[in-house]
Amino acid sequence: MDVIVPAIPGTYDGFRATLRAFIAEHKPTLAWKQRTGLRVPDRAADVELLRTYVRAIHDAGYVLDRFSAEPGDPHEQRILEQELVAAGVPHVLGNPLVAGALKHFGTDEQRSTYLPPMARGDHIWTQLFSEPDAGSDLTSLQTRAGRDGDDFVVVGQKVWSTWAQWSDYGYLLARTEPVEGPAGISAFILDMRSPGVDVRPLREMTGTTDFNEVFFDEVRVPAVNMIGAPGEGWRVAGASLAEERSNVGGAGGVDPVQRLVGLARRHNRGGRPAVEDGAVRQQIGGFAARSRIQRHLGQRMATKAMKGQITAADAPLAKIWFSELNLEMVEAALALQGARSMAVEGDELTVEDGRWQDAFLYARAWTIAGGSNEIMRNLIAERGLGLPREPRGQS
Amino acid sequence: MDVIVPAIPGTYDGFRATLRAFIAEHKPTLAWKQRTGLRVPDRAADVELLRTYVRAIHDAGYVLDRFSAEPGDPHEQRILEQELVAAGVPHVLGNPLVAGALKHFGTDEQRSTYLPPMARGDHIWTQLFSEPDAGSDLTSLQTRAGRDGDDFVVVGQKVWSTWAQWSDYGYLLARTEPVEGPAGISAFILDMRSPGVDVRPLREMTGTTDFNEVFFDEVRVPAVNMIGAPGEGWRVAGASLAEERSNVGGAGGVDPVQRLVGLARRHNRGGRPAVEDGAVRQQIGGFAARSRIQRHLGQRMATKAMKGQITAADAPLAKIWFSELNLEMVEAALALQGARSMAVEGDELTVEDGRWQDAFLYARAWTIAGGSNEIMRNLIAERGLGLPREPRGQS
Amino acid sequence: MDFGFGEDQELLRSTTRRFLTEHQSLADVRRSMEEPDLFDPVVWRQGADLGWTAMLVPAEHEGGSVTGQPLVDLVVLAEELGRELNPGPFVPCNVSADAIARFGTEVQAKEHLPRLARGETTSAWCLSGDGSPEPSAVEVRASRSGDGWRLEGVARYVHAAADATLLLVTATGPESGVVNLLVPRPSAGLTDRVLTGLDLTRRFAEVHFDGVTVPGAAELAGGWAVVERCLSVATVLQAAESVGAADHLFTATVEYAKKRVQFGRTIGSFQAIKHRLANLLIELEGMRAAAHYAALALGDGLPDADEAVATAGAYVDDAFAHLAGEAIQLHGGIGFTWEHDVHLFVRRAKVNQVLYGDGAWHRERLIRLVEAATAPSGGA
Amino acid sequence: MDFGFGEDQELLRSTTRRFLTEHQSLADVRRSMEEPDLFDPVVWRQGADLGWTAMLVPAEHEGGSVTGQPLVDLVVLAEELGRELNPGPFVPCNVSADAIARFGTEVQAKEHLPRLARGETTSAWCLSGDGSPEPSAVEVRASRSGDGWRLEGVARYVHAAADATLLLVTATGPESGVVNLLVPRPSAGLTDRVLTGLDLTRRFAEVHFDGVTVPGAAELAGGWAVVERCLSVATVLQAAESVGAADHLFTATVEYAKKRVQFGRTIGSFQAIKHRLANLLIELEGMRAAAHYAALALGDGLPDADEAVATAGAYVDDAFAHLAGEAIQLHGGIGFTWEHDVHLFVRRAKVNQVLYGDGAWHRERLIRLVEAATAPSGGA
Repeated sequence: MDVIVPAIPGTYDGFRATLRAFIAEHKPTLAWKQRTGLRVPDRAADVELLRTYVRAIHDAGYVLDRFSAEPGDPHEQRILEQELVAAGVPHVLGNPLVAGALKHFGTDEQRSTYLPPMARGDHIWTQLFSEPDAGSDLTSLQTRAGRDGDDFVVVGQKVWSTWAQWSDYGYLLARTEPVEGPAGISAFILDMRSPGVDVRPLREMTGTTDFNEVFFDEVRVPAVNMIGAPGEGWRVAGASLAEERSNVGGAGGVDPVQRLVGLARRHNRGGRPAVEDGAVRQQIGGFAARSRIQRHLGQRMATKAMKGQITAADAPLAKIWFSELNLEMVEAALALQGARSMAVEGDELTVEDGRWQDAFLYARAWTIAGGSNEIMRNLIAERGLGLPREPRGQS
Repeated sequence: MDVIVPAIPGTYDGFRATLRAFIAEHKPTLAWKQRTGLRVPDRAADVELLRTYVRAIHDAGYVLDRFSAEPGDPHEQRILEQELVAAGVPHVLGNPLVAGALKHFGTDEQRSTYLPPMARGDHIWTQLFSEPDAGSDLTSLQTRAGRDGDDFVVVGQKVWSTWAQWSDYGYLLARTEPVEGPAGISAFILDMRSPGVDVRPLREMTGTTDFNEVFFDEVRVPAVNMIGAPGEGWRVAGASLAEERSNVGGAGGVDPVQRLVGLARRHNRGGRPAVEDGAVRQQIGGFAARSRIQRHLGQRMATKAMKGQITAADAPLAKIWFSELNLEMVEAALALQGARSMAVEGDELTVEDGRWQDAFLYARAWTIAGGSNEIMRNLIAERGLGLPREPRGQS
Repeated sequence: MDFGFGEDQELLRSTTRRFLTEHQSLADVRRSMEEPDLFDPVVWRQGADLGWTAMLVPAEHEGGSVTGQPLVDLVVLAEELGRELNPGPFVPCNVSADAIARFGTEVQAKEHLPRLARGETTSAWCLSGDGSPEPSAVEVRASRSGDGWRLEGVARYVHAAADATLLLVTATGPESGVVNLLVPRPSAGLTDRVLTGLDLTRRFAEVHFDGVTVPGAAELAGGWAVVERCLSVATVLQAAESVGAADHLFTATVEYAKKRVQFGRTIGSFQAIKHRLANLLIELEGMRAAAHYAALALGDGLPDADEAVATAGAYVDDAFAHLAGEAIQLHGGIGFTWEHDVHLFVRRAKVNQVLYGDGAWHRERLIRLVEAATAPSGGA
Repeated sequence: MDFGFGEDQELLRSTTRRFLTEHQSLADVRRSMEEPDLFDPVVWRQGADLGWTAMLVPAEHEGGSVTGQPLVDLVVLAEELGRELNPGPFVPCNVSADAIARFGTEVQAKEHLPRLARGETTSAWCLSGDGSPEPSAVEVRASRSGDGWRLEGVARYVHAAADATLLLVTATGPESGVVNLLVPRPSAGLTDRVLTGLDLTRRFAEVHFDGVTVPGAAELAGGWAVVERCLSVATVLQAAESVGAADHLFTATVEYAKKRVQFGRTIGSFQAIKHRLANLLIELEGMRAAAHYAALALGDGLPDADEAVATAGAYVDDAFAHLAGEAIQLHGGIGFTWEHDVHLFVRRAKVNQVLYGDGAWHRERLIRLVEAATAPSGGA
C-alpha cells in the first residue's frame, strides 16, 4: 500500500523559473471573473484573450500530456500543471475529455487532426453526454444517430454542456445500433457549426451562464468522425472518464477547510471569534475528516482504475461524497459570515469578493448536473449492490 | 387561538392530599423495574401486585374517565392522572385502547361487561392490530374472521402486542367482508384463553420481553363480540385512536431536555463540564426547540381532532417527530456520558441506573413498532400529499 | 384548547391573498427585482388599508386588530406576504409600531402611529454593525448634544432603510447600555447605501450617521428592553413570513413532482422522492407550529413566551433554508435556472437565517432558558 | 500509487477468515457471551500462531510481519476479527507490543515481546479513570517506593483487563506528567471488577490499585509520548475492527433487503430503502478509506500521520454506529429481537464510539492540526 508521489529534483528549478516568467508575461487580464466550479467566460473578447494565452504557452513548447500522443517528462508535467493552476487563469479551454478518447480509440488521422489544435486553444470542445431524461446514466441515452450513406444523422437533445456556446467541436454520444442499453451507443466528433445544431445558453441561479442546452435537428456527421467502432461509445466514454479521474488529486488552490478556519478566525459568534466556539470547531473538524477521506477515496479510485477494478458504484460514490460535502461547507461558510453573508460579489462588504455566495448558489450544479445525486444513488444501489431496478413507467 | 388549561382551584387540595396518602399506602413494591417506553412486567407475581393496587384505587372510588361511561369532575380527573403518574407505578394495566371503542361503538351490554373490570384491573387487555406485513397500515390487514353460525373463525397473525402474555382479552381487528381495503375490516372482543390462540413472547434487543406475536389457528369468537357493525372496524379503530391521542399532553415526568442539561452538567468534555461546550449547547438547544414543537404539534392535533379535521398524515407525522427526536436525544445522552455510557443497569458505575442505555436500545421500538417510520412516510406521501401509491408486488 | 385560526382570521387571509395576487404577486416582484425601486408605496398604502401595519397600533391612534390577538392576526398577514416573497417593510414597520405603542410617549405615539398605520410612514430598524443582536455589536454611538442627541457610526444589513421615512436607531448611550431613538429620514448627516445582496426580493442598506442630531424627545425609553421586545416581535413575524414562503414553495414542489416525468414515470412516484417530500412536510408543520405558538405566547404574555420565541428562532429559518435547498434538488435542472422562481426562495431563506439572531443564537438563548429552569441537582 | 492490499495481505485475510469461521465465528461468540468466560485462551494462542500479536514485534523477539507494513497487515486482521465481533484482546495486545518494542528497554522487550507474540501473555491498557485520553483524567498515582513504584488509584473501562496477565498502566508521576508501567497480573493490591456492559461481546473492567508495587525496571520511558503513540495505534486498529464489523453487517443488511418480502415485493426494491443502502455504502467506503490511510500514514511515518489518525477517529466509529442503527431499522421487527445478531453490532459500535477518544475528541484534535497548518492571515 502506498500513495507515494516522488519529489521533484532541484535540477528542475530552472525549468520552473523560466515557465513562471513566461506565464507572468503572457497571462491575460480578463474582464471575466473565474469563480469556483466549471465556469465559462461570458464575453467573446475574454475567450479570445484566453485563446491567445493558451496558444503562446503551446507555441513555447509547453504541452500537457493529456493532449499529446507521447507522454512528456513527468516532473516537467507536474511543474507545468502546478504553475498553470497557480496562475489563476484557465489553461485548458472547453472540456478536454475527448482527448483521452482520441488517444485510446481514435484513428491516427483523428489524433493528428484534433489533438494539436485542442492543445493550442484553436479548437474549443464541449461534451455532449447528459440528456434531460437520462442524467449521467449514459446507458439510457435517447439521442439517435442514424446511418445515411457516408453520414450519420443526429436527432436529439443534450443538457449541462459547458462551453458549448464557444465551442468549435463537440464530443457526442448517440444511439446508433438497434439494441437497448450500452451496446447501442457510439461516440462522435461533431462540428458545432454544422447545420441543425442549436446551442441555447442557460442563465443559472448564480446569475451566470455556464451551461447550455444543445439541440440536434437532423445534424449530419460524416461517418469518419466516429470515435472507435459502432456500439463502442460506452467503452470510449468510460476510458476517457477514467483517464480524467486519474488526473484527480489536489489540483492546487487553498484547502477549503483551511479557508473555513480563516473565516472562523475573522468572524465573531456571541462576541468571540467563531473559531473559539465548540460547535464551530466540531463542525470544521468534521469537514476536515470528510475532506481528507475524499482525497483517500480518490486515491483508492485511481488504484482501482490502474488495476481495472473500477465498479459502477465508484464514480457515483465519489460524486455524492464531494458534492454534498461541498454544499455543507459553503453553507457553513455563509453561516460563519453572519448577516454579512447577504452581501454578494461587487458589494464592498462582501467577504473574499463573494466567492462563498457564488459557491453556495453554484453548489447545486454539483448535486444536479451530470446525473443528479438521486440518479447516482440509484446507480449505486442497482449496479453496485445489485438491488432491483426501478421499473420504468409507461409514458 | 389558545392552548389554555384551566388552573385547578385550591378547593381541590384536600382531594389531592387524600388521594396521595391512599396511593402511598397501597403502592406495591415490585421486583420489576419499569423502564421508559411501553414496558411489561416479566413476572406473574408483579402482575398480581399491580392488579391488587389498581383494584384498591378503583374500589376507593377513583375511576379514570377513560373507563367510565360518564365523565367525572375534570379537576379531579387531572389530579388523579397527575398523582397516579407521579407514583411511578403503572395504574393502567394492559393496553386500554378498547375502552374508547366500547364507549363510542359498543353495546350497553359490552360496556357494562368489560369497562368496569378493565378499570379495576380484573381484565387486562391487549391490542391485536399490527401484522408482520401491514405494520400500522390497517387497511391492508390479512387476518381473517369468517362467519360460521353464531361465531366468527379467526385465522392469522398479529405482532407488536404489548401485555399479550398477561392478557385476559384482546381488541382484535380482522377482515370479515369480501371487499378490499378498510371497508372489509371489523373489530372484535377476543377472549385470549380461547382455543387456538397462541401467544409467543419476544425477547427484544433490550433483553426484556415487552412485545408478543399472537397466532390464531381457527379461533372461534362469538358474533356478539363484534364491536360496531360488520365492516365498521376501521371507524371503530380510528375513533379509539383519536380518543387516545386527545389524552396526549405532558404526561408528567421530568422533561428529557432538562435531563440532558443535568447530564451535561455532571459529565466533562475536554476537562470542562460538557454544558460549557458550544457543540453540546447547540445540540441541546436544538433538542429543546424540537421538543417544544412536539408539544405544539400535539396541541394542533388535539385541536384538529376536536374539529374533526384530522388527516391521514397527522398521526404518522407526530410518530416520526417523536420517535426520531427521542432516538437522537438518547444517543446524545449516551455520548455525554463518555466511556461511562458502556455501563448498563445493575452496574455500580451506571448513570441513573442505566435508564439511558435501556432507552437507547428501546428507542427502535418507537421507530419500528406499530408501522415503521418508512411506512409512516409512505402514508404521509400517499394519503397526505396525494402522491402515487407504491405498487404492490406479485408475491 | 383551540390551536388554530378563527373565522375572522381566515377571512383576513383570503382577503390578503386576493389582494396580493392582484397587486403584488411574486410575478410582479420578479419583474421589479432588477429595477432600482423594488418598494411600491402605492401598494403599500393599499396594504395598510387592509391592516398590514395597524394591528399593533392602539385604536386611539388609528390602529386596530381583527381579533383580540393582534400578533396572531399579523401571523396571517406575514404568511401571505411571505408566500409571494413580498419586498415591503412589513417586519420593521410592525416592530417599530409595537415599540412606539409600548415604550413611546403619548407625543411620540400621536406623531408616528397614525402615519405608520396608514402606511404613510415606513420605518426600518438600525440594530447593529454586523446585524447581530448583541450589545457589543451596536456601532452607532449616541452622545448628548444640548437637549438632544448626536449620532455617529454605522448600522448595517438594515431591511428597507432606503425606503424608510423613519428609522428606529439602536445606539450605545453615553452611560452603559443602549438608547433607542426615532430618527426621521432624511436628516442631515444621514446617508445610506443599498447593498448588492443575495436576496433579490428585498433591499438591505448600510446606514451611516455622521453627526446626525435629534431632539431629546426622539428617545424611546427602555434601553435594551426595547431591543429585546423588537427582537421578539421581529423573530415571530419573520418566522411567519418564512412559514408562508416555505408553504408556497413546498406546495409547488409537490405539484412539480406530480407532473414531471422521468424514466417514463412522474418523479413523485419514486419512493425516495416521496419520502423526502414527507420529510419536508414534517419540517413545514414543525415550522408552522413553532411560529404560531410563538405568536400566541408572545402576544398573550404567556409564561413561556421567551422560550417560545427562541424555539421559533432556533428552528424555523434553518428549516426553511433546508426545505428551499431540497426544493431545488427535487426540481432538478429546471430548479437551477435563473428563470425558475425556486432560487428566489433559496435566497430569501438564506438571508432570513441570519437576520434578528441566527439559529445558533436562538439555540443558545433557548438552552440558557432551559438551564435556568433545571434544578441544580440536575434534571433527574 | 497503490492504495490497496497486496497478495500476501489478501492471503492473510483469507487464512484468518477461514480460521475464525472454524474456531471463533460470531455464532461461537454468541454462545459464550452469557457465560463468565468470553475469552478463549486456546483460540487466542492459535490466533497468535497466525500472527495476531506478532506483527509489531521485531524478528529478534519472535515477531514478524507479512509485509514491510506491519500496521497495514494488522488492519487486515482487525477487519476480520471485527467481522465476527471477536472478544479477544487484539487491540490492547498490539498496543502493548508496539509500546514495548518502541519505548522499552532490551530487558523489557526480551521479557514480554516473545510471550505476547506467542499469545501466552495477553495485556490490557489502563488509561484513565473515565476512559478519556486526557492527562487530567488519569486516576492512578505512581509514587517512588525504594527503587520502584507504588501505585494507588483506579482505571476504568479497561478492555480485557480481567483476562490479562500484563497491564500497561498509565499513571500520574511524582513530578508533572505521566509514567507508564508494566504491571504483572496478578499482583498484590491489584483487583478488578468486570462491568455489566452494553457490549455483550467484549468485557471491560474497573481496575483498582491499592498499593501495588513494581520495580523501577517496570517503567516504559517516554511519558505522555507513550500514551500518544498507544492512542494512535489503538485508534487505527479499532477503526479497522469497526470497518470489518460494519462491512459484515452491511452485507447482511443488503442480503436481507433482497430476500425480505413486504407488500408483495422485496424491500430492497423500494427506492427509499435502496437510497438508504446506497448512503450506507458511501459511509462504509469512507470508513474504509479513512482506516486504511491512517494505518499507512502512521505505519510509514508520513508527515500527515497525526491528521490521518484523527480523521479515522473523527469519522469511523460514529459512521459505524450510524450504520448499525440503520441496519436495525432496515431489518424492522426481526432486527429488534434479542435472537437476531444486529443488536450485537449496535452495542459494539456504541462502545467503540467512546473508546480511545470519542468522535468529538478526535474532531477537536483534527481542527487543531488544521489550525496549525493555516497561515494566521487566514486561509485565503
